Amino acid sequence: MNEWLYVALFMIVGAIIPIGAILAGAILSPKKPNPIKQSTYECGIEPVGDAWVQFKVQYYIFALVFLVFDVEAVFLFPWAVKLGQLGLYAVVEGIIFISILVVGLLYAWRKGMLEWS
Amino acid sequence: MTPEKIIFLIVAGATLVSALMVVTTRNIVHAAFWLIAALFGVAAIFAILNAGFIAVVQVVVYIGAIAILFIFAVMLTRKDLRDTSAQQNRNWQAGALIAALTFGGLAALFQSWEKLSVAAPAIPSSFDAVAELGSQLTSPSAYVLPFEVASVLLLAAMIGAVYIAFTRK
Amino acid sequence: MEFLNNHLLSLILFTPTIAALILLFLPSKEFALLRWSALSASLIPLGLTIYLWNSFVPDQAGFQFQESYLWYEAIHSTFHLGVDGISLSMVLLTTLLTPLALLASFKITDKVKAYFILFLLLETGMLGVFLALDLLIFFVFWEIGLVPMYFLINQWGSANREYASLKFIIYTMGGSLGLLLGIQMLGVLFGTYDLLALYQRWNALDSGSLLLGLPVHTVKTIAFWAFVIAFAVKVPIWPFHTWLPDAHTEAPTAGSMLLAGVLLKLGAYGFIRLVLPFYPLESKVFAGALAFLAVAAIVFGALSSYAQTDFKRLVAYSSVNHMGFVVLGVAAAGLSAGTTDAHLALNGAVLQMFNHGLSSAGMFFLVGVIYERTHTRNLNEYGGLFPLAPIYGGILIFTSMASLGLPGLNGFISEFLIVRGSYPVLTGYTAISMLGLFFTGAYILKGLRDVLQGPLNERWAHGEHKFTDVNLREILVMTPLMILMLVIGVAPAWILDVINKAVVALF
Amino acid sequence: MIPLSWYLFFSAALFTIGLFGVLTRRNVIAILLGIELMLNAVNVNLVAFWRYGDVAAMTGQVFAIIVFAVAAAEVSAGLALVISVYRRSNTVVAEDLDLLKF
Amino acid sequence: MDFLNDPLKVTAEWLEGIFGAWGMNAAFAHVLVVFLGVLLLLVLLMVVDIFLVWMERKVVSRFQDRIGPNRVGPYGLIQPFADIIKLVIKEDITPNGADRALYNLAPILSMMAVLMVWAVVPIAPVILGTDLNVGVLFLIAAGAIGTLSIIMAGWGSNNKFALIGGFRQVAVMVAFEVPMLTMLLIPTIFAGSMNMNAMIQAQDKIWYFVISPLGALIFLIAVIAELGRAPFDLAEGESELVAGFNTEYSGMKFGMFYAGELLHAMTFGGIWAILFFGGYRFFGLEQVSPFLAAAIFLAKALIGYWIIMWVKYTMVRIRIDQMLAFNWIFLTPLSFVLLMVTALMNALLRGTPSWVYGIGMFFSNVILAWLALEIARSVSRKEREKIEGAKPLAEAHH
Amino acid sequence: MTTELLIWLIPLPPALAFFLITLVTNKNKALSHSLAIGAALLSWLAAMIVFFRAIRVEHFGERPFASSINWFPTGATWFKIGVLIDPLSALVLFFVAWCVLMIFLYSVGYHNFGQPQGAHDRAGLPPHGALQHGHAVPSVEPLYSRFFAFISLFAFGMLTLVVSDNVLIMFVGWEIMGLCSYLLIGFWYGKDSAKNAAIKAFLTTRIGDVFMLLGIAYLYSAAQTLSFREIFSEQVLHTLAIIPSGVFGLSAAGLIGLLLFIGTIGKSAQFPLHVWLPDAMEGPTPVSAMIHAATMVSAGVYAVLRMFPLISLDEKTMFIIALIGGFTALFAATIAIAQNDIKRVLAYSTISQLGFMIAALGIGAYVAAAFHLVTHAFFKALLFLGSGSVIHGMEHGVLHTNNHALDPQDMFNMGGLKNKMPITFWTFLIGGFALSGFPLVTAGFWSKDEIFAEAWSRGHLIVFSVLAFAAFLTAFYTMRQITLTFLGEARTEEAKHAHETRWTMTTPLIVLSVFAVTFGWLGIPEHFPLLGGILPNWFHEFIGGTLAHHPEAAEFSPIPLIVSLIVALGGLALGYFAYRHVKTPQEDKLQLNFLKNKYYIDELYEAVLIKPANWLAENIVYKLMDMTLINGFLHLFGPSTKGVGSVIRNYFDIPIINKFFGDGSADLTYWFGGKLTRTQTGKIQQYLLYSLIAIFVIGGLAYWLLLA
Repeated sequence: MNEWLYVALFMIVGAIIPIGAILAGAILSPKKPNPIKQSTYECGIEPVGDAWVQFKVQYYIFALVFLVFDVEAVFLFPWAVKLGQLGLYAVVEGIIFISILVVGLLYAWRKGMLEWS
Repeated sequence: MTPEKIIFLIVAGATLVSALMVVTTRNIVHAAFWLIAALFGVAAIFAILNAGFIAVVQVVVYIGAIAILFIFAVMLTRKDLRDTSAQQNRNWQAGALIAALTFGGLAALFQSWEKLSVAAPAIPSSFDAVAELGSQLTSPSAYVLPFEVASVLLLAAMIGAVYIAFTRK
Repeated sequence: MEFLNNHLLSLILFTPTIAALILLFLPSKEFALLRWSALSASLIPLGLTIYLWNSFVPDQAGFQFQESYLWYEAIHSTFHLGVDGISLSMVLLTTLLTPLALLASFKITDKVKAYFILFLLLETGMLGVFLALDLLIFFVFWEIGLVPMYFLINQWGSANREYASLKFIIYTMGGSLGLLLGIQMLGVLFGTYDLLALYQRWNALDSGSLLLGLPVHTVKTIAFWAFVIAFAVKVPIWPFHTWLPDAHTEAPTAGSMLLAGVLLKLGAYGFIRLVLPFYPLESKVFAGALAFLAVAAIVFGALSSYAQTDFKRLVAYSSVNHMGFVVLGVAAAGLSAGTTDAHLALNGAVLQMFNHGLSSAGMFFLVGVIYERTHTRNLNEYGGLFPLAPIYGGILIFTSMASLGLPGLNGFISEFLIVRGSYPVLTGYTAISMLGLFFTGAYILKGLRDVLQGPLNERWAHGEHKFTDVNLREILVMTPLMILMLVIGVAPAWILDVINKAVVALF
Repeated sequence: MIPLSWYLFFSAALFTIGLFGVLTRRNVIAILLGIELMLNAVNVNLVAFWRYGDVAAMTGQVFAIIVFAVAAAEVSAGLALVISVYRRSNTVVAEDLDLLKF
Repeated sequence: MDFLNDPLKVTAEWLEGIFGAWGMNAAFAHVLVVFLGVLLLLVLLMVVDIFLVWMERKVVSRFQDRIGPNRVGPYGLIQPFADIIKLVIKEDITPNGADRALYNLAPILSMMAVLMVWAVVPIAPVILGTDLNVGVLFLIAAGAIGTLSIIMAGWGSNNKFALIGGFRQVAVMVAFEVPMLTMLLIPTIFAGSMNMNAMIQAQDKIWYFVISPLGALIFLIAVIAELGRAPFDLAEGESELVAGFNTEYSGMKFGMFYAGELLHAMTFGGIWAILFFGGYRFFGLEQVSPFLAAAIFLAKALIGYWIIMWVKYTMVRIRIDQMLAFNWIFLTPLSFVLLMVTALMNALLRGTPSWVYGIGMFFSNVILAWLALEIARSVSRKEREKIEGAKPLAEAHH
Repeated sequence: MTTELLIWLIPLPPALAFFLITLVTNKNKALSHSLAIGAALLSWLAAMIVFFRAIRVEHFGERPFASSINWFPTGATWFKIGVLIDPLSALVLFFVAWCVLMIFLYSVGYHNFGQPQGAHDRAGLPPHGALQHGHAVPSVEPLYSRFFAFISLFAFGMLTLVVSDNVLIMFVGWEIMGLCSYLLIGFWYGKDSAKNAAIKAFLTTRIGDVFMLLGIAYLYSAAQTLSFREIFSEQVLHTLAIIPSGVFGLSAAGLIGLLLFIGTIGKSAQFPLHVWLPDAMEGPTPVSAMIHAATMVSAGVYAVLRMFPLISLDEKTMFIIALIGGFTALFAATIAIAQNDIKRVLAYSTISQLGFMIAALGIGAYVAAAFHLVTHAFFKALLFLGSGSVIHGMEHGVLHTNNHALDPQDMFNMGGLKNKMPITFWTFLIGGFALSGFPLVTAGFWSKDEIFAEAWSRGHLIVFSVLAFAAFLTAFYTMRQITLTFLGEARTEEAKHAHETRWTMTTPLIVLSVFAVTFGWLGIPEHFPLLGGILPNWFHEFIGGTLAHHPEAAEFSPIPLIVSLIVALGGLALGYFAYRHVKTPQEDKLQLNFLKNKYYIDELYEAVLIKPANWLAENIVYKLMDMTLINGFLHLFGPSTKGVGSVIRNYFDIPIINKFFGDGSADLTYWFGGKLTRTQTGKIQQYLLYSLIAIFVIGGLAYWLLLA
């Protein structure tokens, strides 16, 4: 039996519970929509402009840096698991691996790209 | 038809449908979310293939990071995100033809290959794929070079992308 | 511990490199951070060396803590490291002087990061030469040491630095061309670069046979001179010495400290590690010539030093003078190999290398201290500074006396051993070298006289040029040096025993 | 037991869909989405062959991971280019971006 | 083998026997039993979640020197149930122009992301969902789904405050996920496995907190940021962004976000305990009974949760630029350095007696922490000087 | 405590005092001098214990106190160092300990301890005095602590030299004293004269030292040991005596002895290396006493005494020694009679007296030389300290009149000090008489007499007569000095206002004057008329025991006694009568230019040695050889390489490589590329489509043609 089936069950049940709760709410709660109620909430004033505002490029950069380190971690997890049985060379390889990426982080930092401004 | 096959077919079907939605839906944001669904399906395929690590990594990397990157990029490049004008270019028929040809060609190739129906070998009970991966990735006689090169690749991508995307006023 | 013991030498060798790499990533404006990081990083090899010294077993013949790694398999070169008593003392000298030189460089404000990185790389280069047991590795590190020093002189030197740095690098590289050829010849002939193997096989060659179409004897003579010239340039011995005053004078203070303190020892070390064991016969035949050059270095070095009006140049020439004694010891050892005379002469030579490392580094530092305050090196412009800087004066006198070879301080022991070792075999040369010893006193006293004594030059007494005494940092630089000078002068057994056993085992 | 061919056909289909997307979508980001699909198809193949071949030889999985890294690099650099292009020329339509023509 | 020693298995076999007697396919019966078990576990968790609402309110009021809910039921214990009833019968409003599919999917995914984590959490040696050998990474995967739900909510609401709030939240989450990931590697190195149960088993001699205090600390900080709780709760900074990504939600959908957040915090309290405090271990007590072990685990999780609350109600909110700067230029580099140091020390100290190993590790951590603080302090002093040095100029303009 | 351990400890207190003063107590004057004097006292105590233990041992010469330890390895063996107290070193230890202690005590007063700081005093210059309550009073030396540090180190060097059991450590002490003499002579380094004198002293003695080092090296390699006891074994001495050295026909022992003796020439200021000593009077007076009377110059003689068994092996060496000693004795005495500076007179007299000892050694009069060494140390220290006291008294006068132009050391500025400074006068008188060899009561008489007796009985008549003449001159210039200084009327206002110095200065004078008288009584010859035999000739017994072959005392002969009486009394009388009424230097008939200018030897050295050496170093070695020849040769490389390079560039690189290959291929590519630009539409999807179509076409063809 594939162990992932359990995981799938957890996910299914994990989805069923909120769905059930929301459905319960949908059944039990009143429904009296009107345009004012359904307008978007903007601190109580009239909605101004479009909801889609232009975003800072920093969002992209953070996500990008995160992506890179995420992939890095993917490589490092097998390394870490096996580290106890491997020699020093493996540690050094890992350190080189990390250091190379830290260079990227430093680059981004030194270029001021990690600042929120 | 074993339960396994049924599950596979369901997952594969859902994945392919999601994939089709990715390439056909007009709303680019929806396309991104459909992509997530498709990638999740692929993760499930990996799980069915007993490649648990790859499956989790698929979720972590694709859904946790790449998809978010896509969504951010979409947000950054649209003035109106509900833009639902035609998303296909003029050559789409030619593209479809080529795609169909590709699939046909591949299918034809599969047909002529006799090992297609081999059974998957049993996985030894003591086999730990992650640990094995760890030792292979660091062993000088195996894949240490790809391992290190991957970090250089990521470094290059990061520096390049950061440099390109970021222009100070 | 296991790991530490097995890789001690590599750790000592590469810690500075790693530190240099780490330094690369530190912010270049954070001067204090850079300085302290570099200093503390350089203390690690020192600590390891002290540990190495304690773990070293002098009574055990041969090289200890050997490490051998696959390196350049195609040409059978291995990354082979090891120490014996001779190299051990040199390693100690290097790892001791580097932190002091770094501490001495705290006043540097120009391109600080690059400066400290170069220094740490320089340390690896120097240590590599002393630790290498493979000719190719030896040569690689030999050349590696040049590059940081070139930049140190070229970037942080004083007025005439372009000329000095160019002269330095071209001269030493030119000198080592022959060495490279010689090493290649050995490597090609024997299919290995390993020193231990070569010691045996090179000397076991039948002298009657032909080699490369020439009699073995001829080949060996040519190779001998190729080696000798490379090392002679580095030591330097007369007449290959003129790069030295220029380089030393133009280098930044800490650069001169290491240049005189360690880099010169590379040449002398080459003589002891390579020339004597590889060419016992030639060393005997040409001992006279070598001794002549050595004595020329001693006498002319002392005279030239005496002729200087530039304080730093005076100290620089003193290196020629002092290192001449090392070569004299080597020549005597070559001539009398196997006898007590040879052992004494070599003991003296190695100890003299160590001592000169201490005293010349100290002298250069002190010159640097005075230069930093007065911005002149001209002896005639000083005068009577003693009352303004009594501590500085005391330290200067102490260090000068160590350099002069005052009994009770370190230099005397080594000079005495060399004189004693060479007297029976090279009587005439030794007697002439006494002339140099006399002029050593003359130029040292000249320096002291012009700096400290006489009526006070009022220019330094007031105002913006006011000469201030040494500060705590500068005292800290000198303290280990002075303690070692005194300790070796009073109780030299701890270091001489280590050297002696290696020397006896080797020669 | 699921035969190997199922996976191959699945992956071929996924690849083809991705290829179609790449060839026909106007939006550059959508093209990149197609490329992701293609890369995933490749990964499915790699892992399937690992599972159906010698399990102890991790080549398939190793290269699947490398593909992840490549995908990450591709996406980050690609999207950065898209953003940069968008900032300059205010469009993300692939056909409009023909500055490199003769 | 009886119920008290292995309750899950005994119950499962009993139920499977019953279903089999009904003529059900054995495999299907197993799945059904598991399904029921999972359902039971998760429902219990929801109950705990309700209790957490009460606890949160009680604790926060104590921090703020008030009593908190005390009218409905003893100590106000029934209060959360009243809240739930309120939420359930509240009108569910979908704003104009919302992307309905995503808008509705978001709260479900948010809850699911939390609940699915429990698939790999060992509550007691034998009470656990599944023994995944990639357990630790699974946490991150679940977190990815949580992140996704926030984007969906922010985008689906068609509200710029929700969108900005969601994006900021995501930016913070992905930023702090880097040190978190890195710190997950440290127990992995120690235990040699990503399996959570194996990690707990490996902490038989010493808790990982002792040999990697810095790691535990960084992990905690990252978790707090990941949860979006104070001091990292700017995404829902009421004053500037209304309520963040869930501005437009109401009724039970909002309830899902709210409950999800609390349960998430408790879950991560538990995971912190597993990774660094021996999970259900407590000086051999866990061997007495699985129920006792579960109780120990729950207690540790609640203590972890309490610490998170403590931080939340003690610290002031940090601006987003400060927060991200803190992460990218301090926490992330530090975590990488710590990882390298830990890996290196682990290799160097391997084979030494465990007390040497422990002391070596501990001190390497402490020294590193000290160095990091010193560097940070000197850098910030420079920054401050730069700012203060510029001040007189600004004053001159007055 | 065992005696051996005690001996090891003798030199240590002053060394410790040196380090403590320099490193710790430098700022505190009282603490510094207490440390120094305390250390000297400790050493003195230890020395006395050792000395009195030594004299109680029967046949001490055969069973000396000795102990040694390993010092450093020399190949397979170890070089040992150790201590050795035999009769000779015990005796030297005795007087060194006494003199050192007295001089230390004296220094406290000499440097005006307890007086205020002078307002215009500068470190490195003698103090000028201070104003206190409106009166000019002497001011304390600015570098007071430093002085005590230096003399402590000096004492350490001397004591080390004395207790050492081998040549090398003796040399160590020797050189440390050299350094200290450099530092102390240059103590007032702010004065150019002091600075130059210091360097002159160091370098002149260093000439001797390098020869000595060579001698040590030779000795070590020839005897394989440097330990005195091993060298003086029959076997080693025999070997050394028969090996030829190959130089001047000397045996190894002879050459070694000669080389070592050159060291002595430097240290004991014998001709021709005597020039440094008179100049060394630039140092403070306690220094003069210490260096130039009691200890350092004695070290030279001590070294010859020490190495006597070795040196005496070769006749030629002995001849040279006797020659130099005798010549120096006379030569220096002649200069002394023309000097006006009170200390310079004493300096030349020191040189002369040392010449006496060296000459005595040269003729083999071992015991006599040792005897004179001890007595001379006492009375010459006394005289120097006394002269210091006089100068100090004169400085009082100078402060009173405020006439700083006046030289307080010039004897013609003095006169009549007898009444002003009675203690100084009487002690000086005792010292002066001892120096002159005033019969019977003074120690100087007995020691000098013994030298005459030995010279006479060994038949060295030339030496005898030279020394006798020198002794006559000695008595003459001594009385001249006493007369000019103390007797008669005060010649200047300052002399009138001079007054006696403080107890710290006078006490040492008294103590030393006691020794200057009584010490001679220990060595009265057995057969001396009347007095012989009252006291046993203990000295001869004791010191003679040092040598393996106990030397016989010279037979008594009246001739040397009579000569001795005549020269001493005659010289004294002549001196008194000739200078009784002299008022100004012009009246002094003996102020001959060549005597006053010391036979122009300094000028000769300057012209013959120093100037050429400077010229050689600067112009030949540095400028011509290094800068012009060697560097010039090196500088040739640059232009020549550049020339070759430019030829290659102009005739090969540019026309062939660049023009033909480089530019040609570029042109070709350019033309071809231009034709292909049309295919670039800039649309990536088109590219992809085309390339896929191409793949299908090519793949289909390949499949069709190759596989099917």
